[in-house]
Amino acid sequence: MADAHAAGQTILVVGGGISGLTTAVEAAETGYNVLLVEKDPQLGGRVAQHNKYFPKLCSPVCGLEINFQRIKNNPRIRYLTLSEVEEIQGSEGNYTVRIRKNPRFVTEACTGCGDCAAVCTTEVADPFNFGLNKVKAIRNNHAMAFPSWYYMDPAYAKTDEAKQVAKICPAGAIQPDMEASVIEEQVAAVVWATGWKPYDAEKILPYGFGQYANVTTNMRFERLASVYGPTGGKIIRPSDGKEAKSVAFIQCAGSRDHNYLPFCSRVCCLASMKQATYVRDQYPDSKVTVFYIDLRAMDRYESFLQKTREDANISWIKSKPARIEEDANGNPVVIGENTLTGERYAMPFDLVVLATGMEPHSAVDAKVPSDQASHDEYGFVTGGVLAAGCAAAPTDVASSVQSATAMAMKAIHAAVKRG
Amino acid sequence: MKEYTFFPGCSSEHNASAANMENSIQSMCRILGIQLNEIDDWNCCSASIGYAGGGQLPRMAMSARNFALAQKQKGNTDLVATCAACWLSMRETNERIEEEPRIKQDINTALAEAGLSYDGHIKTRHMVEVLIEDIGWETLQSKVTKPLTGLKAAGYVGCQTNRPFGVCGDSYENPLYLDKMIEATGATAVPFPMKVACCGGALMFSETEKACVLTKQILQSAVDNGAEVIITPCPVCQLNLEVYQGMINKTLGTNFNIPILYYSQLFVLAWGGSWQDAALHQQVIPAEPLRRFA
Amino acid sequence: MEPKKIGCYICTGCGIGDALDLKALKAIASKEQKIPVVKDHALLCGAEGVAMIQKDLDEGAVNAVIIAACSHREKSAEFRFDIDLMDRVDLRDKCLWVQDVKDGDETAEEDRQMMAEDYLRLGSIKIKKMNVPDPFLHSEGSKDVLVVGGGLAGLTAARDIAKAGYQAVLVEKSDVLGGKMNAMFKVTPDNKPPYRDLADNFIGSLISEVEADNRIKIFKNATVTKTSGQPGQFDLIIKNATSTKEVRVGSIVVTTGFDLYDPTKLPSSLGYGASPDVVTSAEFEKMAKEGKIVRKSDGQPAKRVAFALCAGQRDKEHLDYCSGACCIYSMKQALYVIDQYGADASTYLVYQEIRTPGQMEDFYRKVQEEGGVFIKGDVTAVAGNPKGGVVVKVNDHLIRAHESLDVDLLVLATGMVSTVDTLDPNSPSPVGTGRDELPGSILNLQYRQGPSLPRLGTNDFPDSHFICFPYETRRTGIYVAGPARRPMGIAATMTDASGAALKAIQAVEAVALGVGVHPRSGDLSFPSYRAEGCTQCKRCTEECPFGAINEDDKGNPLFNPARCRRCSTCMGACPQKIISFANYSVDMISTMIKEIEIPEEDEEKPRILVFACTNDAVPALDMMGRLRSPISPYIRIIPLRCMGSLSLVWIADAMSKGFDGVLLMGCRHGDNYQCHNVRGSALAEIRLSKVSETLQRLKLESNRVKMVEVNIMDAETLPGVIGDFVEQISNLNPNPYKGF
Amino acid sequence: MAYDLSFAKDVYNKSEMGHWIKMCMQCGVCAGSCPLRAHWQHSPRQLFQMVRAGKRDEVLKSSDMWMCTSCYNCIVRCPRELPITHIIHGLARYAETEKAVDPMQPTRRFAVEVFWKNITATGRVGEAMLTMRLYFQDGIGAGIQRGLEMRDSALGMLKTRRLNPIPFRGKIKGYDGFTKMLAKAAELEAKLENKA
Repeated sequence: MADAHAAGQTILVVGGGISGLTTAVEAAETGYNVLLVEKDPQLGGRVAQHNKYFPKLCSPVCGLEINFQRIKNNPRIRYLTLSEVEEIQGSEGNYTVRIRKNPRFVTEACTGCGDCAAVCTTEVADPFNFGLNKVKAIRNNHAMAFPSWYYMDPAYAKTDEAKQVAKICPAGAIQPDMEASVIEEQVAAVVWATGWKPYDAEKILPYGFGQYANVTTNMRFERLASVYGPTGGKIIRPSDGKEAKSVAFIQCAGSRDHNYLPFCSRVCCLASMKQATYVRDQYPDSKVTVFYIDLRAMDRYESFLQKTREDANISWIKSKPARIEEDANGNPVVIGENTLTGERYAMPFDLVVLATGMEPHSAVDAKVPSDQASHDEYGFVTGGVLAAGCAAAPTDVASSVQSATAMAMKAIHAAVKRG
Repeated sequence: MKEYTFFPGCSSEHNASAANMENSIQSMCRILGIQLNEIDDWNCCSASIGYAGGGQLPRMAMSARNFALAQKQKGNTDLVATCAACWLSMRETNERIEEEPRIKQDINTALAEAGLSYDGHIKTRHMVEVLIEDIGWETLQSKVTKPLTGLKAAGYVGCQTNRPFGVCGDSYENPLYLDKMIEATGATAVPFPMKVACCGGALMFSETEKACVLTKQILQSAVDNGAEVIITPCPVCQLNLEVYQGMINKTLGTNFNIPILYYSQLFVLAWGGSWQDAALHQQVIPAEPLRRFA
Repeated sequence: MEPKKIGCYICTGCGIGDALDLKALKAIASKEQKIPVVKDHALLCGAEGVAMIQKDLDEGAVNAVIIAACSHREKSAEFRFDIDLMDRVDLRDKCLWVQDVKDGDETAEEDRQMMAEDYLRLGSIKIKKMNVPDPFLHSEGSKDVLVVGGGLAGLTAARDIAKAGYQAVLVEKSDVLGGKMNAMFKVTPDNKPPYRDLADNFIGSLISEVEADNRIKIFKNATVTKTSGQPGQFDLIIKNATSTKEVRVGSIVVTTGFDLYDPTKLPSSLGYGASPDVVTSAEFEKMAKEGKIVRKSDGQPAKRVAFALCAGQRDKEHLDYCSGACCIYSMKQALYVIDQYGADASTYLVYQEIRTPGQMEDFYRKVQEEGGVFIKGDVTAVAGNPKGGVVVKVNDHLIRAHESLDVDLLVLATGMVSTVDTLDPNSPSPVGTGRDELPGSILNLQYRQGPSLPRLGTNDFPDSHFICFPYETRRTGIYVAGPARRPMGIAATMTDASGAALKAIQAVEAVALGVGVHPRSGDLSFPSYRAEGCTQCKRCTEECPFGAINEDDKGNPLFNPARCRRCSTCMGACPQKIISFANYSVDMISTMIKEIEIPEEDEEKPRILVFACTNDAVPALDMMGRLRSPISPYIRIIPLRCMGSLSLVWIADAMSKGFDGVLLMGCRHGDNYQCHNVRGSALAEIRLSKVSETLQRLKLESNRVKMVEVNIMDAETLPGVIGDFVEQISNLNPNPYKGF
Repeated sequence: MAYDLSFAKDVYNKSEMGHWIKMCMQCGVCAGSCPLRAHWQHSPRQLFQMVRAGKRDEVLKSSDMWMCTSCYNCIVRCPRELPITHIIHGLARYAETEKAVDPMQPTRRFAVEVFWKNITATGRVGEAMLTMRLYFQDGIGAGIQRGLEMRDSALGMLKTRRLNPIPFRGKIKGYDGFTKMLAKAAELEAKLENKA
């Protein structure tokens, strides 16, 4: 180690998505102690909900698995799930943070045997699948979830059944009376990696999401296309379960729009190209239409755009649709002007996917506490504590990893300063 | 007794096209204990089509004169308009006077020619805003003595009470306030996808054929959804939908005969007012479906 | 070291105890496998169970542990003991949970028991064959970091390395630091709210910060003419006009930046050369920095300026990628014109797609506010204007008209081209080329596989694990950052450089501890070989995905353990079986294969061996267990570090042992490969093509061996894949070698 | 023809809300939102791009701006918050002041010749007169023809006391001040320039 004392320092990483995991693993493997805090029951964040990554069309779980292995094998990394940072005092090199640990109602003694879920009779809308299906009130997000021990919904924990279920756990891991606790930690640096949430499509009134069953969003579509999603990977339309063979993607649904999110969310164009391949791969006789303002396939991603352009069954219309109506058959009808031909169109589809943008958690439900950060007008963190990935700007996965690795370096600088 | 400065607008004059709105609104206010103090010697707001002949300053000067008179006569009490177009142009004028110093200055230079001045600060409100915000849904419902149970009505909001300002923060694409008013009278608001579609507005005069196609779609949708009557807050919409039904039937081969009423007429009837009070005798297409409640 | 004292601990929790015959299992361990300490516990991962094991360790009764319980992916914290040898036997996830046994179905019960017993045997053999790796340590190792290229990325990397407490060696080929930034007039507010206003060029302060830092040794006018050795001991020859220096560093960051695409190669329709008033964005930037924006032709003020975005980019004939930063760069230059000429300025930006990602959408709006006119369309022709300036013909897609732009200047936004020399991964390794200086090579790596960094697939980018691990290259301890790696703007470049700097100091720390880096970070093992057995076939030196192995003049391999990623591809490549790891060897797997019980032919219980890649296939098999998807009881799974370690000997062993079939589960290969070791699964496939000879020699059908690509999310489809193969095998006659 | 900003700069300065045209990013939402979209030869965003390209005549002579029904759909949906309805009204008015528009353009004719004259004649709309002027603007024959088409409605309006049988109406009391005010406003209008 460059500086033994510096190495004794701890780096706090807030958020266990791809950015937070990366900062944690990279800093720890350089010899520093890391405390990783995640508000959800399991790590992986937003990418864990994705079916595939562009442009390689491979599973996010593959990269997550390596990172999880590295965390398991590295005693320098401590991680807390269901936890949130409540307060940050002090300054770079010397912070005191207060962390609230919300109850999981299941301890690490859980062996993942699943006996509890088997007897649990309460089912809830599955947040991991955006409520598109029901799951047990005591569960795992998915078979590859890490940490793999189960968790219980707080509402369920209060029920009598929960107490009965607790009795049958062979490992005695279920504790319905578990309570929240608060811990305090001394850390040299704070890296905010709280990522993003999909913009609420119901706010985009002209597109009728929530009003028309067959208008969905890109993140829901990821779950729809996933073998482990609500339909087992069948791309069907919600209204009648009909195979969705004619699918429209509407770009900038919320992004680049002063009525919603004025900034560009960067990944949506590429995400829709990727999702177009889901449809085309599943149904050879399918047709996909992408409505866009500008196709933003930055730098090397351009080749992915060119690849999808080779498919004659994917058409591209430069147009921000004005609105969506529903016809008698429950087909969403997309209405607008093709700005390259001047033609005013009204096109029916089986399913319309809104490419909704990124709303930074740091703007809504994961604000940096105690004024320890400056934000831009959109809520991205621009100063104060360090910010990685989508907490700082809308970025794709590779760029998030770059940013997260860079933030590991900045955090180490803070530790060295302290040391 | 609530008091408001009142700007009726040209169509609400005696013997004018929206006399039925004016008369029913007066009855409505009587029942609710609202006193409308009409601005003395008001002039036309210049309406939405006034831009072409007037441009910005002359157009806004006209509304400004009304504000100036109102301020002089009644101080800064809220100004109530019943016509969507009046409400819109008055509100827009006031906003620009308050936000753009240059406009404020020029407008006042012009007003000075009429011995008047206006520096903003009068809130322009549409009558439906008064009903919702000042009177409240509970009262609107509690007044009902003759519920219009079973009446199927399509709430046609149209454009100008809805965009660009909107009523009470209601949604542009699917406003609910008018349906809620219909339901408040005991009637049923039928689903109505065309509730915010445009009737053609002033272009009914110059582009009649094109406008009639729009109006036809609105009427058709109401009928298809089982409406017996169409309810609207806007005199332009009312006129286009009612007066041009005949022409539409002739030129577009339909046979519509659906009464077009104002929300105020519905309220007055449901609150026990007479056929006359509700100015239902002033419908070109007789309000037959309401007979059973009269 | 002291003799192995193995303890085998069997968990009977999670239904293991109910489903399996514990006595029989314990008998396998103690009697058959002669393991001295064999114990069981109803909840081994519980405090009590763990304490039981710890006690044996503390009392010295045991120094090597077999945990026979759940998958190795579970309970790693509970089962973390301070010992060198441990292995996990998965009785639950990959046995119990994938065996569908109805009550009273004795055959099924028996099959499941046989499976469990075999897995216990495999675990026992494995731990017996494992030795404690002693890490590769080097006394004269260096923790300094070489940074090649003194531009924005290099300066940032060097500064960050120094700030982290390390020494940096910065080599710049020109006589000044700052690189392309020196020519930059103003910079865009890429990460500075409100993302609207241009800022002054800050490179000067960064340069002085670096020059003032005594932890950074700077070589100007210098190049690296040789890089030999390995991480922790890279020996460099740094040459400049007058001197030659030998320097040792621990790791390397390449930040040589980009060249701009040669405008003379652009289509004539863009008009470069047609008139002096057609300039590149770099030439324009220089002019703006010097002060007056004027026509080159006659020095008249250039108030009307057109910008052609994508001048060669997104064009298969020229640069098939987007250069990332040019839209924003050209917008910035439009602002120069507007700032200089105010109301008289007319700026036109002719674009294909406007790419202002993230918050830079605000900058787009700002330029529009200032009057910049954006035209989606193509420049179709350019001609010099007798009155000075140029006439640009534009096909305007937005108003669908061919128009002409009469401007003082046309600025071509040419794209970035990486300056890093790369190696086509598909071309045969150029033997020995690494031994001499290659003109234009950044590092002149003295690697048997060549002086350059291998490219990613067909893409001309020098990284190897795009998306999840963007800094990884196929040369351990060497990282590329900034536009040398991928086109990017100023803010992204600085971020990228910081990240690469982190990877570089991480690498020297790993080397100092003798542990591997990604993807097997922390692995202490590394390959060693029995020199006398070598036939100089060179397969290991050619196949190593990371170029870790050099050759002596006779063609014997020279291992560089610190370059090694521990994938063991070399081990699989060696026909002589002379390459091995302390805890992983051909012999280990062979013995495991031979230890599996093969039922007599008449029992009609075929046996199918599955080699599964530990990175993706094994987790997928675990997930199959969590999903409780039943599979054939006839398969036996042996995890491999990587398919690249596959030795054909194992296929032969399996066949002569009497296995009826062998199924290999590797990662996707090809351009979008998912193999963590880049070439592992691809190489395994190539080797397999030769396996039919082996099978013919044994008089066996070639379809008894099959390789499938398995992705980590394939748990849903795996039972089918396995089922089909089992079916296919059962249609063949049993392997005649059973019972030999 | 060649791109030129002089027309655009005039529009930015002189036409109501014209400076907003700079900010259009050509997404096309406005066209899709317009109830009469089928009847616009050039959609609003096309007009804006034509302004920026300097196509003075094509824009000012165009009938498109006169197709606006003032429904305000484009305003509430524009992602760049352009006050499109007002911009379109402004362009129409600008075409009128530049005398570029075809005097027979129906909406221009109604708005300028009939409506504006009508309201400025007395201070308020005289509906009866308005309707008559409108009907008879193409001469007696056409007027009667048109009148007959609407005969039933007209009678209905009369019967229900929603149409004044006497087309002439008195002026507002402050009519003199009113006209002076308008004159001054018109005079200032000529000097008015857009902010920003």
